[in-house]
Amino acid sequence: MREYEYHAPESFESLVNLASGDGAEVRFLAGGTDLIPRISAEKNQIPYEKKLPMRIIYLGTLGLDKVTEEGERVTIGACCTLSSLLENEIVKTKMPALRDALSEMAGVSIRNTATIGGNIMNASPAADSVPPLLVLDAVCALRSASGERRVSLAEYFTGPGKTVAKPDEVLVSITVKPGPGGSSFKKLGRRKAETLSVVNAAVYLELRDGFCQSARVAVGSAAPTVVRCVDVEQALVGKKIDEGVVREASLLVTKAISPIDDIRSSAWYRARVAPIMVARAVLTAAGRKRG
Amino acid sequence: MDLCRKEVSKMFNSVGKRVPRYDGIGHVTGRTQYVSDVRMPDMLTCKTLRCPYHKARIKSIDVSEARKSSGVYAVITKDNVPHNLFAMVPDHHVLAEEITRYKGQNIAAVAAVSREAALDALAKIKIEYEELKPVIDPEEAIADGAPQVRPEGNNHLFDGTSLVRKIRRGNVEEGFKEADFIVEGRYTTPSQEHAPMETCCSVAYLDASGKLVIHSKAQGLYFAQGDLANVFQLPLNKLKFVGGTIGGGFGGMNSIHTDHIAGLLALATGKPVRFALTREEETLFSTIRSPWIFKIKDGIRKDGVITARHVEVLHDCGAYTELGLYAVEKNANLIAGANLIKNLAVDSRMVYTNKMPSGSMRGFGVNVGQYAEQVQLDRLARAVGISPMEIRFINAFHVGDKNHTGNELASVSTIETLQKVAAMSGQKLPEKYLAMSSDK
Amino acid sequence: MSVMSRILKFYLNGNLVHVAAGEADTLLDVLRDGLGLTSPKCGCNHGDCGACTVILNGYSAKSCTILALTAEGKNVWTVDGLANGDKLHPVQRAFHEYGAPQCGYCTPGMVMAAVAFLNHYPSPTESEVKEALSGNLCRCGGYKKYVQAVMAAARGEFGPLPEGSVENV
Amino acid sequence: MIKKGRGMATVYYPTGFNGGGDPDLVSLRIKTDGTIDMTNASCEMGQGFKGVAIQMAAEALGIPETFFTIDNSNTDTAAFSMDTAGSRSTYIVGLAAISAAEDLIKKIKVFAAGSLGVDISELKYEAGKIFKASDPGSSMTLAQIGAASTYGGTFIIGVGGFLPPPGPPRDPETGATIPSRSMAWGSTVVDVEVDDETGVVEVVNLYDCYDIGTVINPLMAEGQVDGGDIQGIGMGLFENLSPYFPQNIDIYASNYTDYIIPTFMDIPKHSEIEFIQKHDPFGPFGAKGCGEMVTNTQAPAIINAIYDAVGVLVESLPATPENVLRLIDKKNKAEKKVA
Repeated sequence: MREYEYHAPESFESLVNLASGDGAEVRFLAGGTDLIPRISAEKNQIPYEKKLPMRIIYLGTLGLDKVTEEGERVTIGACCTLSSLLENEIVKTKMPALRDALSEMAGVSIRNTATIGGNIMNASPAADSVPPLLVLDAVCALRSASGERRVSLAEYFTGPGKTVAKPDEVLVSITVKPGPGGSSFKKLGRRKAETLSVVNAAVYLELRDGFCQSARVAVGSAAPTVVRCVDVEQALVGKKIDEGVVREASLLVTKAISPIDDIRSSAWYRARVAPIMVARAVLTAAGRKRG
Repeated sequence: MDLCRKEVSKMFNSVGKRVPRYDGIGHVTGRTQYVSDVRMPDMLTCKTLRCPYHKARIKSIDVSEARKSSGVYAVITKDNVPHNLFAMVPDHHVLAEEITRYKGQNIAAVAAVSREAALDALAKIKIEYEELKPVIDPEEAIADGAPQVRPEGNNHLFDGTSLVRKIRRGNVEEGFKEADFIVEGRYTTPSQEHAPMETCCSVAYLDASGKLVIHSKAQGLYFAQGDLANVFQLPLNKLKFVGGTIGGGFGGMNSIHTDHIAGLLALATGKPVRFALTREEETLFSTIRSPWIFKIKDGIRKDGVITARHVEVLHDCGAYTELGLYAVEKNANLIAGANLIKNLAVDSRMVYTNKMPSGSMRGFGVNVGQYAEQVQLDRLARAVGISPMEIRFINAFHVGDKNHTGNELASVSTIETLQKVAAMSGQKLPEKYLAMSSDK
Repeated sequence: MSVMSRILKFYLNGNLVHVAAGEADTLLDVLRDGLGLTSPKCGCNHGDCGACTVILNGYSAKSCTILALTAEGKNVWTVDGLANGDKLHPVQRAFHEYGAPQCGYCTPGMVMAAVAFLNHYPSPTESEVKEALSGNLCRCGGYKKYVQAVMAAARGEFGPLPEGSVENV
Repeated sequence: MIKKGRGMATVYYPTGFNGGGDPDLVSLRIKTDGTIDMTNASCEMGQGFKGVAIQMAAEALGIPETFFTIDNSNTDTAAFSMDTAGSRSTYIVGLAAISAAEDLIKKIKVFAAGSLGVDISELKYEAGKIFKASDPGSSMTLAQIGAASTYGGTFIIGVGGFLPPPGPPRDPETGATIPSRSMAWGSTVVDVEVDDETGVVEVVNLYDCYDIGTVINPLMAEGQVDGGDIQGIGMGLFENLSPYFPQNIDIYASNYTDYIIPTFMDIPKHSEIEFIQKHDPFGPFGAKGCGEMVTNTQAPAIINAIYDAVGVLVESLPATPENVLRLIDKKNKAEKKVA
């Protein structure tokens, strides 16, 4: 049976030493709503292979749970719980796409525990917080012994469960630029609550006199990572936004996605409904005025 | 029995009262004790080795290292089971014999001081499999040359001789001739899990008198006791089942999932043994509502009267009979629905495939058929151009009618429930239907 | 094989407890196996069903998703701490009188989710109740009566809801 | 676009084991204070068996339910029960309880006749009291009976059983048999909303009318129907362990994340339940079985409602968004061809 060790460092200095690994698999623990059930499942499996000890490093004692606003930018601490963000005035008023996504994630008790950083670091293609952050041009701050580096969320994911973060790098915050436009999030799950996305979509749109000035579109659960849909964006920019234009542009989402069959849906269905979720998200965003 | 003849509900004192749940205070205070809450001093934990293939031959199995593993009190295989067959139709192996027939079938079980020790021991069992070609699709399984699930063949023989369970009433061919429309449909239902909130769990121990006591999630304590007395080869006065309060059953706990193995390990070790399924085991390996395929061919007259019905049923029973046969029998009786059909033929088949066995699940054998039948009924209504309400009134049973197996119906109320549900949902019924009654 | 464990200290239903906890134990493991409580139930051990719901520092949490050692110094309430002797919490009374629990296995978790919710939102709408409890599964299907019961408790049909945070219940 | 549709289903369901022959026993032991221990080993799994069994015994003895405790906890002390399945418990345990109550009254009469020095034929039992018909002052309460009998060395235990008459062996040619003497009946109407772009189906209204004979406890019966509705919706819309069966059996749900059952949010916005209490001539106080039938109408009613909404027939359960959308696409394609 595998060994586990737990640490709750109270400063980054002590965290950095622990994170170096030395013969252990390092896992950072934020809310734990994904990691802990995974560990529990592992503890019920027959240990045919010998695994390295798991070093669990708790991030909850580092004060990473603040939301701060600086000029046009909002920085969200990686350990903010989904519930705290849902209640946050800045999120509520300036990031409707993120607010909508948070409100449809899991259920209240999980949202009380789960963190935004955890949702990102899981790197699930179905992570609901990612498409809204992606269209809000989020930048992730990673910290390690060698200091802090910033990586655009657009370049953050390398595959299902995989990110550019090195094993000893901690995601400490996410910075977004809410911008003057409207944003929205649409989710298609398998039931109306407590469901993982079959397909989701987030949109950020700037309009002037009904004409699209700028558009950012992201789709989740339809490719190995959440993807930006550049073709859809280009087809929207410069156009007067009406239902026909949106529907037509949304069909281009298929150029960006590469869905698979799994227990939650078939590739066919994901490809079939992705344009619809995009179109709905665009139309909702177009109807939203920031403020 | 005069007491049950009271006709007017007003005469009742207790009957008809909204009495809150007898055990409700226990539920809301968390004091109700379920089997999964039972803990005994010095209790061992059981974990089992399950077959990773849909079908395989166990070429060799060596548990000697596992027995020596730290914290282990017992490791058992088929050789340690006094009588290795159980279930309502006792054809299911407690621990697999040479051939395993479904993924997740139990092969060996360990009782150890902790979950970790039990799992470590399971990892030390040396087992050599020869993977065999399984058959998963029931329609493939009934075809000639299909891989054999069981030595006696894939088809269940009813009354020992017949491939089909037949229901016959009137003359179907004549009935089809009488019809203005012939309507056919094919319907399928999937595997469903009972998904009770409490997973299956047993705690077994020997009491001071040497009696084997099993805390069980069984829906029928005596039923399980009788079944397992045979497995353990114990007289009933040496075997006690404790339970009666469970976290959901829905039919799933009519099959034994943990009691047998926990009991065997308690006998082997003399210590209390707890065997609880994880949610994953419960979902993947316990009995299920197994798949069904229905083909219905109906004849209907312009006036909406169903003149003939022919139903072909195929039940995918999984690898062992468990409660599949019972489901087929019950399904056959009721597949023609709550309609008086004078000319009827039902041909039901049951086939074995390499999947987990068919258990009972709420609506057992019947609601799958009623889905097919009720959807077909609307199809008939559309063919004739009458409403879904009308077709149900026109073909309804009345008091004194015999149903499709010749069962005389004493208390009937299709018509009354239709009238009421129409009123509830704001549908106005024509006068002639409002005037109808189940009492002819 | 060495399973490390430490002494975890936290407040359980208002009382400070010391208990040995494995480095990878969940709060549910510690409540049930370490402290012998049986009211938090294990339905899935996967964060899906809510049978293990407790109130952690004032908010509902699924104890199977909480690493036990992270609860150091925190306040944990289970249904055991809710009733005052024979005097049930209004939510408990409402559940009982409205016939909401059936097999009862989801009930302790449901009670805690509902109590935490009403502490934060004492006058909810029906749809808010449904949303708040949607992470708690009930296979017997008592959802409708659970909603009715929470609404009744919120209306004060079973007496006023205790004032203040859960810590003062 | 959201399309609305309405569908219905009508079913009937037998009470008890298929073909009968499934006995149960009940024992009623009178204690020294007149309260009564009832035993029967049926399982309480949320259906409300314990309280309902007590209500029927209380009715049969004419005393309040608060007089009773019930033990169903083990095979050493609780009277025999065949199983808790087949919608049988209310019906068969109820009939056994009535029979046990009659036995108890008979034994109370024998004891009271001796105690009161009255001929047994002159005694009447009513509502927890035994008395001389011509002289009601000459009487004993259950408490007096319990104390006097126990301390006098006589134990009064009423025992009764019920065996649903076994049906004749099935005729192999016609299949004729008697599955059950008592049948319950029901109809359901549902209103759905179908999103014809995604195939998502929502059950909006649900109206159930069931005849389960005399309703012994409406609170418990409603609970059964509520649960039946939810499980029926699950069966109709969500539940499938292996969505790619039989082509691929290895993509398989293994937990509640992937095996989707309805949540609070999936219950109908509006639902109503009505019971028609048609007296069953064989059942206890006219009751029939309830537990299983109430989950049989919803799935077909939903499928029929989907047809009404968007004109497609779901021939393979469940009606997942994907299944519904595939059918809508197929229909649109066929219609385009025709046009």
